[in-house]
Amino acid sequence: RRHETRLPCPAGMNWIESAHHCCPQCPAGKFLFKPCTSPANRSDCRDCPAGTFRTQPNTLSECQACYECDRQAFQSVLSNCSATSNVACGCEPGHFRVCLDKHCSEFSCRKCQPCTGRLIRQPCSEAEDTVCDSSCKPDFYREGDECRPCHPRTPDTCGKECQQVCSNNNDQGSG
Amino acid sequence: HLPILQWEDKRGLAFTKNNLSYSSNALVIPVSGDYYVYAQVTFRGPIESSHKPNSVTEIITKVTDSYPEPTQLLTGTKTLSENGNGWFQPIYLGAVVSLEVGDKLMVNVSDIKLVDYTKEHKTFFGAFLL
Amino acid sequence: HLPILQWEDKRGLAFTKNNLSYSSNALVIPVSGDYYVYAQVTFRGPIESSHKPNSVTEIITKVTDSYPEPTQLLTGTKTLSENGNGWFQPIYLGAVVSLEVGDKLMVNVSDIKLVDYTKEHKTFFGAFLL
Amino acid sequence: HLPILQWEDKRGLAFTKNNLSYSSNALVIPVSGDYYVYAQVTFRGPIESSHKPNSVTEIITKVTDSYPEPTQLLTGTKTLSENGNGWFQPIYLGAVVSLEVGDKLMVNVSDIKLVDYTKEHKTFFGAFLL
Repeated sequence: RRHETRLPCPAGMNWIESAHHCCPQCPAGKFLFKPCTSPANRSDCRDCPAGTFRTQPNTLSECQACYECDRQAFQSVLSNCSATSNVACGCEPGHFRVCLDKHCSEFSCRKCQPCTGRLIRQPCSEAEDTVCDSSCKPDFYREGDECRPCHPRTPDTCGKECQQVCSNNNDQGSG
Repeated sequence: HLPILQWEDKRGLAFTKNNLSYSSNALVIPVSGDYYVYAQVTFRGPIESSHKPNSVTEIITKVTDSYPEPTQLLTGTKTLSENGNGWFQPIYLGAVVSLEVGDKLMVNVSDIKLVDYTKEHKTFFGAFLL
Repeated sequence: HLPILQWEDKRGLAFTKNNLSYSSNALVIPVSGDYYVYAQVTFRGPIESSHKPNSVTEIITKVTDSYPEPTQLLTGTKTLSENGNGWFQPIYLGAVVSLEVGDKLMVNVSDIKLVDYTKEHKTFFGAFLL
Repeated sequence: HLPILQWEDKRGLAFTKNNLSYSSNALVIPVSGDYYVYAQVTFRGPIESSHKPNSVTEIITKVTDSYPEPTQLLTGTKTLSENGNGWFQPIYLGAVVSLEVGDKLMVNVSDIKLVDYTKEHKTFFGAFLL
């Protein structure tokens, strides 16, 4: 057989080494099961098996395996894997994304902070943790970097800050 | 015994050939000889359970009809020093071992919940005859 | 996409043969078949302590004329727990993959500034036909 | 030079064949060619001496009659961030190198006292001709 050198293929076709001629690409969602018998004929393309996909036209002999979302690390499925698209993962409600690298191709999901005793300045989102107000809510006093409820409290655990905040609230209440 | 990993053997990058077959979580050796056996497991944490592991271990094991107990062929064990937020730790193992026809190769791990199974190119297992 | 490493292919321990060639940062596959592909990248830091990377990643990637996007073949990703002063972290990857003639193999890294390129025996890349 | 590891070459999983022999701590190359050379060393600590190492290193070295000094072929070096209580750190190395008949391959380590020699499947060394 005359050995045909590798020619550039027209748009929509790829060089098939085993067949030594160009063949039409298979559409996204399919793979090349058998090359065309000649460039004028169709390629034998088959659907990507379940759990695999191809997002682009191709002449590959297999489809790519779908990723999986890391359920044990609080990831959730934003969109399922289909024949033409990989799975898309996000974070479960109450969690936000912590990117491992600049491109965020890898991320873990961390629990949103509750802002106990504070006002929420910005709610938790997929990309960012809750932003809590720096000051404590009424009826809460500061202890270290936490806000503690005035009630119930016992005199011996109520330090200076606590007495200052919580007794004021009482006076206003009973006044 | 430590938990045994299950593997995909057909889809995506996975394949078996030359009669090296995969069944019930093991690669089955079709012909006696020396094989280069390798595996990488990517471990990741923390996961929802509170307990924080202080190490992760991967072991490539051989089971053979001629001996009732598994043989540990290759072991990678690493202590963890990450401080709690998301961590990743890959362990790669590979070496030449002499195997008999019918021998089964498996991968055991210290804690299956810590294995990153989400992407085929992060955790993989294989062997080839020299 | 992640940055692609460049390699020395002639001097010192580096060599190519059996028509496996190196051009524009890639090993070019001369004949279809199953190859054991491997690479080690030694990462080291810090570069600037302000920007403290919390992980390093190495990916062996395939580019082929049959598909417009690169395929990730092998990935090693490791979080860093060293506390800022000088750290070293090698990542080794190796496995058998099926390749077609003309396929190109490359190594991508999360941050090229963290790669220790100073000694050929610390960062290396290769493949051989089974 | 860094200390050289000694190896078991007959018992258990260890074996040599095809004239690849082991003598005075080295694998001796019987025929010139390209070899895939590999080794894993599992390091562990702390040991009794107070000094806490901040890194561990493994180097596969070649000694040849044609050159008076050893050549470092493959190096894996890793800083330690474990905080003092028991730690384990495996380092795997593997690559293709061109060797001449009579060349000797050895494994050097930064500190021989830190090597976990207790189990043959945790620390191993080998080579095969392509």
